[in-house]
Amino acid sequence: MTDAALPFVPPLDIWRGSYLDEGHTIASWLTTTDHKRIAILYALSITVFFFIGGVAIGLVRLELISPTGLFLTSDEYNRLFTIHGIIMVWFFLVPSIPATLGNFLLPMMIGAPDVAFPRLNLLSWYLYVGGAAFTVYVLLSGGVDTGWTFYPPFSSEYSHSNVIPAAVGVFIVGFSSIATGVNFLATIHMLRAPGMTWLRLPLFVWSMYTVSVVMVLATPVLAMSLLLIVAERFFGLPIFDPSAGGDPILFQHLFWFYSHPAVYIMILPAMGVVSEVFACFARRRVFGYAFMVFAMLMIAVVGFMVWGHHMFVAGQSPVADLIFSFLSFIVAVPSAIKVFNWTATLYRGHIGFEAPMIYALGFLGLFTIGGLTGLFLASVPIDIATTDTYFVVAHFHTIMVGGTVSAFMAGIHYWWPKVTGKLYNEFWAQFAAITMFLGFNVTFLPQFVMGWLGMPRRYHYYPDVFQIWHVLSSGGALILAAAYLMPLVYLTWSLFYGQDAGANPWRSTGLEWQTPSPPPKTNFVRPPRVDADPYEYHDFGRTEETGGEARARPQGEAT
Amino acid sequence: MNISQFTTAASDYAVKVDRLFYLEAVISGIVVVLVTGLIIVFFALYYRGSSMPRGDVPEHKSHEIEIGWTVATLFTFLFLFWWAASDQLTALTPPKDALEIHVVAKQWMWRFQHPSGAREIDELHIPAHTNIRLAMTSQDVIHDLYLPALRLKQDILPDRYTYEWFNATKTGTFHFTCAEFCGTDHSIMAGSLVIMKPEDYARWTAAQPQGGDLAHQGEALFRSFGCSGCHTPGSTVHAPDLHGIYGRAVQLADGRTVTADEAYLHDCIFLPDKNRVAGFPPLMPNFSGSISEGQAIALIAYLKSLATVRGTRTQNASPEHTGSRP
Amino acid sequence: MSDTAGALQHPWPDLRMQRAGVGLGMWMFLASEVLFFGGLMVSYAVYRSFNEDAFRIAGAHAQIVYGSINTVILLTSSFTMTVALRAATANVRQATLLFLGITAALGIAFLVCKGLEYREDLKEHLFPGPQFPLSPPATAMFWGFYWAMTGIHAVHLTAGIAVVLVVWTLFKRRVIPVQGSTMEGVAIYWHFVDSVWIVLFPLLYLAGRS
Amino acid sequence: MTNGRQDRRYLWLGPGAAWLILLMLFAVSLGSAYLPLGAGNLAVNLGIAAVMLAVLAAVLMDLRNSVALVRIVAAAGLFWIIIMFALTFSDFLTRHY
Repeated sequence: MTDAALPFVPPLDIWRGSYLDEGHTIASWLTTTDHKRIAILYALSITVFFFIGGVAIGLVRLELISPTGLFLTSDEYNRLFTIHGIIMVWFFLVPSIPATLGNFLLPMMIGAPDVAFPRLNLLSWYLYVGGAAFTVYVLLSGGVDTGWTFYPPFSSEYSHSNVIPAAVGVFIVGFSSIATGVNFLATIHMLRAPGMTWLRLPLFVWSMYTVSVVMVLATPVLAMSLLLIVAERFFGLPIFDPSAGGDPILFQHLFWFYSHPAVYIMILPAMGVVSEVFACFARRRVFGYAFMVFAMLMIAVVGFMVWGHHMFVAGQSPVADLIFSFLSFIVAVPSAIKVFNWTATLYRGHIGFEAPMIYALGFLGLFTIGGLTGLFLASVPIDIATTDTYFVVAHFHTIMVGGTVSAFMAGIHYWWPKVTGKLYNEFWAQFAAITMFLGFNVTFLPQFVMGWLGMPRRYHYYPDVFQIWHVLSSGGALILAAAYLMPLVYLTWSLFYGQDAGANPWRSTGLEWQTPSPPPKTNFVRPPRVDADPYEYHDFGRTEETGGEARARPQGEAT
Repeated sequence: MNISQFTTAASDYAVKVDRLFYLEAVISGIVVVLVTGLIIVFFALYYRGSSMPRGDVPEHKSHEIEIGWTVATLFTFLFLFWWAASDQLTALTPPKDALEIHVVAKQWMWRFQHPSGAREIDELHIPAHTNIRLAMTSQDVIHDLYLPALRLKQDILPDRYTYEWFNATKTGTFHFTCAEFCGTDHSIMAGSLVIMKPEDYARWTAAQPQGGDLAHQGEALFRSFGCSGCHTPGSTVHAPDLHGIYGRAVQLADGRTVTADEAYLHDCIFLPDKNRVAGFPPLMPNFSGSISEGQAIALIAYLKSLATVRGTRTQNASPEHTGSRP
Repeated sequence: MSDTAGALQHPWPDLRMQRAGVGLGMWMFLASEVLFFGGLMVSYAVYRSFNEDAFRIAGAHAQIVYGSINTVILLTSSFTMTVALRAATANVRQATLLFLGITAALGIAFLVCKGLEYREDLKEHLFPGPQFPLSPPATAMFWGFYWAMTGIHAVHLTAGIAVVLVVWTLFKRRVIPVQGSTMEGVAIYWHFVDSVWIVLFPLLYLAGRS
Repeated sequence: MTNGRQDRRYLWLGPGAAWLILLMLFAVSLGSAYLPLGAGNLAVNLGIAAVMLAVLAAVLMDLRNSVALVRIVAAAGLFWIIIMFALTFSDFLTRHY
């Protein structure tokens, strides 16, 4: 990393301090409308929720070491996996990348001073943290035992737990998603810098665009389905009550109309992040940019048409099974294309082994495994055999958690110098990245096996023939826990003792790197102007081929 | 417990599912090897500082590559869909001559009723090489009867019938369990599936305490609940005659025509106003709460026996009752 | 001129774009709302298609008079809201305040009317429960939808009235200029609440009239 | 404001016409509901409601003068609700096969 290769050195005379210097009181943080600070508020709060959800599943995995349980009653066990599901899905995975990296980077990547509606942005954080904290309080004080799916009539009539307040909390958090989605869409449409045409948008911005569409159009249906559960449970309105002619399966349709696209809410941003990382660390233009954009749009739209594959055994009609099975195979095509494109991006690159790249490769591996097992589950006969077993558990964890968290970590490490202005310890970061990939596979590959063998999910007690697989999986969870804790330590350490990063330590071409680190409040000192496509890493290095190092051409000029 | 209680493929259908599973596993394996291999090769050749030449890939070439693997992927997936769908479709229609066993699930136990009248709890005996059809309903929340050895799973809903059918080919004792989360003791709502040779099954049936077969139990209930007071041809109350009702098309008051299957008859007992028959006043009392699911099964079995034994004769005896009036 | 300068918010470069942006954002929110009510509509449609008769019987008990009055009130309020928006865009302050006030008053009139109607409904025990007078059972489902749909609509309308009153006060005290982007968002939202009612009215009040 | 009067008329003329049309359509809808058309009642009522929505959106919400983007957003809501109805009913209408 030589200074000569830096495309831009920020002139010190116009340096007016970063967004971090805009106020040091807690009040200045809680009333901020700066998208960068709101991103940090989100990052801190989702970290807290992540670890609460993590402790819950840690206890579950510990309990599952023995087929007859160690220390929990069945009711406690059911509450614990519900806590884990609700927190991880709605309070961690859904907001994870969009609300933190998206909030921080989206305006910078398109050359805007802020998101379109800064106050709405702050409101959305308050909705999120209020709703989530309320729900977590409910989950920890009395608990909910319905699983995160809230299926009636169990949730509406039979459960003796705090279904109503939990549903209300999730409902509120939903509006935070919608607000973020609307904000991002308006920002991308209205506030792009001069020259930032649609086909010059970095893929991360495209991923934020598509994910916002999904958030805005899917989340309200979840809100409605939860509202109807509350209407039935609290007011006694017989909406899903079979004895009045209601149909519990209708709830499942509404619920999955949101909850399947929710998987894409989690994975689309991850795709955006790794596209940036692959391009930067392979010093190469993303292979098939236009196809990548098109694939994401396809996923966002067709992703709405596949929800019924969660219901092959639910009592849905066989005709609908076929339709949803077909559409599920179709939606897998763009995902496969993306995997091939990322791989091809490496071709003829100058590949580096920095931590973000290792995390991104981890994403690629887990996404491939998760995606391929998705094909199994799209096939009706295999789905009938494996749904509601650990095969499904392993499938969706690999793709939603393995994929999203790996990409989230890749993004955090990649943009850490930009956000904080500091460099972390590379060795520990690489070590944590490799540990995380191994931990994931040790945790979930045994679950694939035992699921196919016939181990049902949400089981407190289980037939002892599966014990070996559960023990293996719990061991993997331990490795995974260590891999999650490590970044917490070395990233915090870097805040105090890390080297200064400089504006663009990775010599990236992205617009967000053409401004000081950490960026000033208005993101850029002068309004930026864009005059190049994204990822022009290679072209300007062609003359230096024998020298090995390529020089990049920044996407725009700004300070 | 032995793992073979789960993994044995105990029917031809199960063998087919396994075959599809392994086919997809092989295809997935190829993809994983391909992607991993390419990544390793690219890393080996193009790590930063290596001396490989690195020209541009021409635009048209990269387009051809894109289109190539898009189409290849699409066709692979369509092939898999075709395979999976044809497996599903051949397994769809239950055979007409199936031995029908009724299943009632409730928190947290299973009850089975054989056509012979034999009842069991958390244990299901069935003959091998026989078409078996399970007609299932729940008394409370959604359950799911999961038969791992048969690779079958089906949710069981309250106030509705769902079905599973199979033809087991292997004898032995296998595991079955609940696969849809149903509350506190969900994980111990399990039992044994005993697949026997047909002659053993006959012997087992004969050894069960005899309470008359289901249809006869149903006939007794039909009288004791007072159904016969209205639903017999000579009754003064204007109610549909039920002879030959099962499997017939019924004209409803709101203009719809439905087939009188289990689900319909079940609704007629518990939700009499939901599907009122054309030409009859809404007089039928609501029996939900006073008739259990188990009793309903017996009643329906009785009505079905009317259909097969006396159906034609009744229709001939009262020709004005055919058509819109069952 | 200085009046409108205060209307420009960070991070917008000019007022025209800001107004377009607020309108766009509001339309996106409405697309979201469409799906929100869509969940309710699809449930209603599914059940109605299987319980034609019951919905007819149950629908005959809806208070058509109150429903009709309310429809007229809401349609009128949409008209006054549009006039208020046009007045605001043309910077005719008095007319803006007047028509915005009328709009809020009509909204409140709707809620009062709705309250009276609810009282009648409750008097007839039309809230599903042990005393519910109608049969077959699916009639209770129709009334479940009645309460859920009108209730959620009323919440939306209440929010609308609250926003209109706040905006009216801000205009009155000249905290924000009428010509800014605020009216754009408020008006679109108000019309949406009206649109929802236009769909609910035939589903709830006109079922079972013939 | 030199020709203020014309301005004022512009404020209410278009919306006023739309308002009258809406009231008229509402009256037709209400009246038709009492005709014994069977299943046709619902179709007529919903058809009129659709026309009312169109008038409201085009004139009162000024969709006819808005940029393409806003129309696309409005259409997106509609498109997605069609997905929802179509695929949900793909289950419910084929339960008996």
